[in-house]
Amino acid sequence: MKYADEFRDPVLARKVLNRIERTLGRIPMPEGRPLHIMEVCGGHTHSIFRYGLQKLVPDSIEFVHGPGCPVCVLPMGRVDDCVTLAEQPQVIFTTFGDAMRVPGSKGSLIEAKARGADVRMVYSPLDALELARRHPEREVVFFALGFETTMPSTALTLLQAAEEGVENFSMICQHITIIPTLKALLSDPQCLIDGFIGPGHVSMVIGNRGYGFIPDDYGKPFVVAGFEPLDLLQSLWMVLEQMAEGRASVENQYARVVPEDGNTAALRAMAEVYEDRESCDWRGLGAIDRSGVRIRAAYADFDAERKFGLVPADVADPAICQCGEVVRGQLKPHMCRAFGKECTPATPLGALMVSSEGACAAYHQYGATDLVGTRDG
Amino acid sequence: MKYADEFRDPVLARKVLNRIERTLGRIPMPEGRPLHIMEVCGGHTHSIFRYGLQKLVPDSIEFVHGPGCPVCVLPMGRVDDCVTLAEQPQVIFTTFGDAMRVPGSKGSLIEAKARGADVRMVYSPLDALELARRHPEREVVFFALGFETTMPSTALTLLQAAEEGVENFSMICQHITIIPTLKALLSDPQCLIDGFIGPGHVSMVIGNRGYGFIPDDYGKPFVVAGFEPLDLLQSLWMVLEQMAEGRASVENQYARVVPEDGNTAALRAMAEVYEDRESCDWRGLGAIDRSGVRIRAAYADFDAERKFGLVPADVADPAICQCGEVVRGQLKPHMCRAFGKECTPATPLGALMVSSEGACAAYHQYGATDLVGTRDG
Amino acid sequence: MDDGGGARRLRGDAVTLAHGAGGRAMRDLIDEIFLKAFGETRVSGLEDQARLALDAFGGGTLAFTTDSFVIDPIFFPGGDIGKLAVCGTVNDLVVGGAKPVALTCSVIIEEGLAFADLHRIAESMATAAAEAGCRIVTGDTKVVPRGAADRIFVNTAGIGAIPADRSLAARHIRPGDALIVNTTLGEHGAAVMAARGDLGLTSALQSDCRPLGELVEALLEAAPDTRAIRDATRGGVATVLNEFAAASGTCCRIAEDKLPLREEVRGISEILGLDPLYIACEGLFVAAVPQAQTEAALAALRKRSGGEAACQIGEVVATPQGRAVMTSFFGGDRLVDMLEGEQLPRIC
Amino acid sequence: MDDGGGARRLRGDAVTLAHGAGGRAMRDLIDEIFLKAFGETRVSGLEDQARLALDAFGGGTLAFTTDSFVIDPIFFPGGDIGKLAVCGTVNDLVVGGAKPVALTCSVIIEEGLAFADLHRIAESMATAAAEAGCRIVTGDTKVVPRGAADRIFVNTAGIGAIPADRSLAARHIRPGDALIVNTTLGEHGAAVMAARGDLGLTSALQSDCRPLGELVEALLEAAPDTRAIRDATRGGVATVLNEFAAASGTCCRIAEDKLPLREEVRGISEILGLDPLYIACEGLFVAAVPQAQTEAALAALRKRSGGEAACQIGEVVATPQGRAVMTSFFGGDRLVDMLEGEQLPRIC
Amino acid sequence: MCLGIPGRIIEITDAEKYLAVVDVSGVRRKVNVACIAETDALDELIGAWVLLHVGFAMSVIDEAEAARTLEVLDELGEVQDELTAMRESAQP
Amino acid sequence: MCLGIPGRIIEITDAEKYLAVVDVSGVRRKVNVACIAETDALDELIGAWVLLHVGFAMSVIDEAEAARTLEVLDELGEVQDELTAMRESAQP
Ligand code: SF4
Ligand code: SF4
Ligand SMILES: [Mg+2]
Ligand SMILES: [Mg+2]
Ligand SMILES: [Mg+2]
Ligand SMILES: [Mg+2]
Ligand SMILES: [Mg+2]
Ligand SMILES: [Mg+2]
Ligand SMILES: [Mg+2]
Ligand SMILES: [Mg+2]
Ligand SMILES: [Mg+2]
Ligand SMILES: [Mg+2]
Repeated sequence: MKYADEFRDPVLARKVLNRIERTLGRIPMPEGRPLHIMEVCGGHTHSIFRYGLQKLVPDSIEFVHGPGCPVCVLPMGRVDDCVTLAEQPQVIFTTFGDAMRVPGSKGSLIEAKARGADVRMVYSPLDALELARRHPEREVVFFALGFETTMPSTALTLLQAAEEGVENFSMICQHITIIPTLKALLSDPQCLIDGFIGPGHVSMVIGNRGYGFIPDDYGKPFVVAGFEPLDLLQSLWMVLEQMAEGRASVENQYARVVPEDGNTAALRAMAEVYEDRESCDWRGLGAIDRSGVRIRAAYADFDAERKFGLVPADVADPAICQCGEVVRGQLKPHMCRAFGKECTPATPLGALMVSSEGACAAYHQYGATDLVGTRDG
Repeated sequence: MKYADEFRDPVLARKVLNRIERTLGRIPMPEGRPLHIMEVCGGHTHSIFRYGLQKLVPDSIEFVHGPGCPVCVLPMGRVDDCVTLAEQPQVIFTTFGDAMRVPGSKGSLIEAKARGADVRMVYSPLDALELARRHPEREVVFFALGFETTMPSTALTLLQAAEEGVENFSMICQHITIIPTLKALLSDPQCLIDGFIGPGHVSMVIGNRGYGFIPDDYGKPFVVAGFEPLDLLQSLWMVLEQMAEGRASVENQYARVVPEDGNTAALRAMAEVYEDRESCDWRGLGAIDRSGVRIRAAYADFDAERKFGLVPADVADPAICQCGEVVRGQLKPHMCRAFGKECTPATPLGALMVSSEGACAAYHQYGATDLVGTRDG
Repeated sequence: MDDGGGARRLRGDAVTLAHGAGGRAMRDLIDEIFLKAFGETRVSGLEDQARLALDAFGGGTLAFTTDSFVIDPIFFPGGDIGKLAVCGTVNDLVVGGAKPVALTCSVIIEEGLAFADLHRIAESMATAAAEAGCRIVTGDTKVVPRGAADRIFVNTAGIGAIPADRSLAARHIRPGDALIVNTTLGEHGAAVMAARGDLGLTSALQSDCRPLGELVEALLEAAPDTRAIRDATRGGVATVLNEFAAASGTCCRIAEDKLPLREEVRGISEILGLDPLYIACEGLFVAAVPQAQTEAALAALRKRSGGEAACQIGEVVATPQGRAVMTSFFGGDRLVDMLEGEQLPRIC
Repeated sequence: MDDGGGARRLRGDAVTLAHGAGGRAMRDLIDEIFLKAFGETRVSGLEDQARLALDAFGGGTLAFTTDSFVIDPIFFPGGDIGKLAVCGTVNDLVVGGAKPVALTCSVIIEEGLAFADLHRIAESMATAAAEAGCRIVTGDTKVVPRGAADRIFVNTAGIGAIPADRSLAARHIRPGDALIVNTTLGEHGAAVMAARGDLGLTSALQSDCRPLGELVEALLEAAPDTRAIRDATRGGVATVLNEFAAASGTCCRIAEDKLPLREEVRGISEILGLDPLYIACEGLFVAAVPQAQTEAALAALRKRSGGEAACQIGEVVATPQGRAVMTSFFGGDRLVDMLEGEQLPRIC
Repeated sequence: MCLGIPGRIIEITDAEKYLAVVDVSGVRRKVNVACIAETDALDELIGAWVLLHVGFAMSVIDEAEAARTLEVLDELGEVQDELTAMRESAQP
Repeated sequence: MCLGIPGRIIEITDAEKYLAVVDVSGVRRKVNVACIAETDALDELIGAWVLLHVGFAMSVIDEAEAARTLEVLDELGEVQDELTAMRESAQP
């Protein structure tokens, strides 16, 4: 597979790892802890676990898993909204597979489906629109979940529906934006992150200009990265090099995909359809100002919240959950008091235990190195 | 079972049979053929086969199976009408089990159901109305099939629907009346029927007055009969006694159920809802004037033909069929050229091969005495 | 990672597609419901196949049978789909003279089925298997989406051992044999029709669903020359009689006034215009027994539960060959043909 | 009456409820479709149970298994539900070292299924059974109303004979054993996902659905001390590795760069974000073979159809006990846990 | 032509809609009694034997008429018995 | 955060609706190319490698940039090789 296999060369990886070790030698280490490098994006978390990168890098580097997984930060109340709509008899509720297992206070969408709701997984919002065309007698609702990477696809799908006049199609907009969240994270005085591996695919849409405040205001390196293991290792090395050189800037390791200014057509479609929300709820993190978007009034007909008069549910996370601390990088998943006990992939309390990008699920499924060691050794 | 077991006493039957034999001795026999006694009603045909009465009575009496089975005389075009409506996606098509297997030119309702039509068997028109109440989002159509016995139940159901304003309920009216058909039969110069066993349950509704023309104009005895074997034997004896005494009149063997004037409340409901059709098609017999009813214009909303703009199909019977001759009593079922070959219960050409009252089905299933004999002996 | 023993395991109230996906949820479902009900079949349960020593068959012949069960409603007076699935397959073994050795249990579940229902069904299977003296040794679980099945379908396959000296077969039937049944006709089908509710009928009827092994053994002890036994299920007693006649080239002649019939079965038959000869049974067999051993056979059956109403319903005669014929209590004869399809309720 | 031999029999194009009602229509369906396809099983078919002489088992152990098959679509590149149903049960027998002797075939049909489809499925079962060297000896047919099943479900149960000198079992696996597979991973699941059409994917992928008997026999001849074999079906290779590790108290350690994978399977996995280790196979087994016999085993497999891509994917080590672990081609280790439920396509 | 069977009314469930419960050999079903409701006092129907057709009670069975019919049948039989007796005594 | 994979555009199926077919390792899927359609001459996209996300082509992969990244990686490795060589030669 072109543009993938080249970036998975284990021999080259070994060499890059050696370079990382050498660069590390030039960095003044923090007292009593490893360097904390946050991969913002859940896709990176996934790659780190899939390829066992945490085990490969020197012990003095610790990957801190960031909030960049739309499923992991999906609030319970929002899942309840989805279930509420899905349970209306005329509704065909469509969603990416990711959202199916996330628990709400009335259970997950997969449980609603088992109870009789017509919930269908789609690969693309286009497929949801196609379902609406094929079932004019039903109401097709699409759960538009995701960061900026996904927004253009839903915006274009909505515009297509509007152009064709597909009246039985609408979306619940759960699109969120990463930069306000990074700001919130960094403004927390307890934040102990030394550098960032930046989200490759969000940046492909929004470009790299928006990240400037991170080096400028907080002095932290920020390297936008691809998702193959060599991409990640190279990005890590680039972060470390900045630290070794005592500088901080936004760099782009993933230039083959990420243009500096993002994707103009995509941004245009997003701007046409969406506008900022004053505030948006994040599971574990609470409300963050202007961290999400909603559908503009001009497209109210395609906004399921308006169309069905949905009153958004507001549900507190279970008290035992420590998802917020994990998402902020303040706690390793297996140190959550619920991990592996009340909270398992079969009985997830937090979304982090559900998503294949969720750090808790990854710890549970792939087994953090130390866990496999301590449990069995 | 009260009012049934008393009329199934085999010892008494044996005695009545002896009386029949004695009475027969007093009757001048027709040349070269047995006496032809037509049981008008398919229910009687059913009892005759079920209890093997043909074999019990003397050989000089032959039961001729009349047209009094609403299923057997159901024209192919009418089945097609039902299938057409049943195939509309919004329609729940309800029917008595009897009509399910009758072949139309597009197959039977049971085949339409297998192809995906929502066809449901009900025990009572009340159950169809209840389905309509429970499925306000669907159109429930009931196939109102039957002679006068069944008309009050469908009329009262329709009146109930009108009173409640159940707007998604309607009926295809396929109600037919027996007297015009008896007239048509008797006016046929080839008619060789010597006496009639009259329909007990139709008479329970319409009373016995309407049969007067049979003794008066044609000189044939007519005895309204119950459905238990002793009822039939007694009625047969009563017909023979009239013949032996050289008289002809309408008599009522089934007085425990049949009032001379029928059922006033039932007749009132029928008159309220139905009016005569100018002409009605009978399978095998063709069109007979004023031999059926339709729903009055006042209840047009509940008339599925009007509601769905149904254009009644007009389909000729397959050329090979001899159903008409069988229904007229001119041919024994097993003498039809299609019997047991092209036409079997698995591949019925005529409705007579389908209904459990159909003479052809009865010959096929129960085995006419002579058939069992000749085939295997 | 925690394998999840203990309290968790079955999350929620109902089966989801995850429980059929081959992963841990499926294992949990099997462990928590089926293995708990069926007992210690863990060793075989975890291999792909159960293994049985041939000794269990005592040198006789091996009998092998299967049936799938699709009943609506899944719980009905006198039983449920689980009991039915065990009894049905056990009965297909025992009517061949086999002693049931082992059963499989394969379920197809519509997502949304309550665990409680599944549990009840599994328990019911275990109880019926124990009563029948055999074990459920292996199984399979599939879960399909809503609307792709009707709550639950259960398949069972069974193997049994036919002692070397037994050879029950319909082709052994000969004229002169008595035709006997162990119980009244049509109780299962009538009870289920009433339980379904769509015909608006209520009654105190119970399905006759039961394992027939003990009755068959009692019969064979009392009437060792019994020719053939068959359980009447779909198609009722009429279908068995036709099968007997066809396989042996004889005629099965029964007498209407000998047919044992409960009042309520008669009531349902009259209301719907059905013939009880064709109504399904699930705990009734028809046996062809040499006339000389008939009284002993009936006496033995009548002493046992499920055999109290045993009686002779007719006899085997030579002609018409391959046919079943009934003498009505009225003296007339009629053919008892196989039905084309199912009996439909009728108005005329 | 005419029993109806000859041209008529199956009226119309499609199955109706009558074909499941126990009467003549059902007999016709069985005769015209199943018995014609499965050959002369009439004698057993007409009794309630098939009968098999114990000689067929050669004094070994009897293996007994069952599976129900519920696939959508019922026809897919490389097979259909019938072939799958035979191969699935045959494979569950042969991976235990058994030679398949007899199968049952029990179908649940949604009314409206075209006779042509049913015919094709039955033919396909017959062909697969012949290829696997066994017979379909008895069966059952149920028909349910529209919407109560999804076209057709097929259950098969199978019995086989395990020669006395064989004892394949996961608990025999020990550290040092090689873990081998006969073919590439996930072809069945990927082909079916594409064939289903709802994801809009097209590919030239074929299901690997095949009977594995010959390959297993070749393996056992070349590597007589093989510890255990298991076919990977739902849950994929990962599930088998976990079962091996759990049953033997060892660790199954595989290497990512050794996993044989077709390009298209990789393509589908990448597009949908799935892990091929968990994708279903229907013609793949995992075997634990003593290291010394591995080369011989692979050589023997590679000579045979369905074994061309045979290779070692890992080895058994002592710890972590009860776990499956994969060394990524990158050198890092990760646990290969059992999945909770099915893998869902994902966007993140 | 028209399946009709005897059953006994055991309960009036909804007098306004003329609904009652009929028992047929221990099997019960809701039926409409509008055709046999001569007065509004439906309770008088409880215990009555009626002729049932497609969920409607179509006739109250007349016990006296039933008895009369059976009497006639008996007489037919008795006459027969006498004849037989006569015949037998006539034989030498 | 967002699964994106490389695929190659092999066909434009509906230029008006920006629909194309992408091939990923022999697996094909209809995708929307509105985000990468810089001109109306969509045919120019045929053969292009693109980054796919939920049925949309979101970026045309820049071959030169990919090569440059690999070069940097290679250089990182080479430097490493040199260092290793140096170290080895430094050993006695
Ligand atoms: S273990 Fe569960 S509750 Fe704890 S942080 Fe992870 S997802 Fe949240
Ligand atoms: S055998 Fe068939 S075609 Fe002939 S009269 Fe009877 S029903 Fe009609
Ligand atoms: Mg069976
Ligand atoms: Mg059976
Ligand atoms: Mg049986
Ligand atoms: Mg299985
Ligand atoms: Mg259902
Ligand atoms: Mg199995
Ligand atoms: Mg299997
Ligand atoms: Mg297996
Ligand atoms: Mg069966
Ligand atoms: Mg379906």
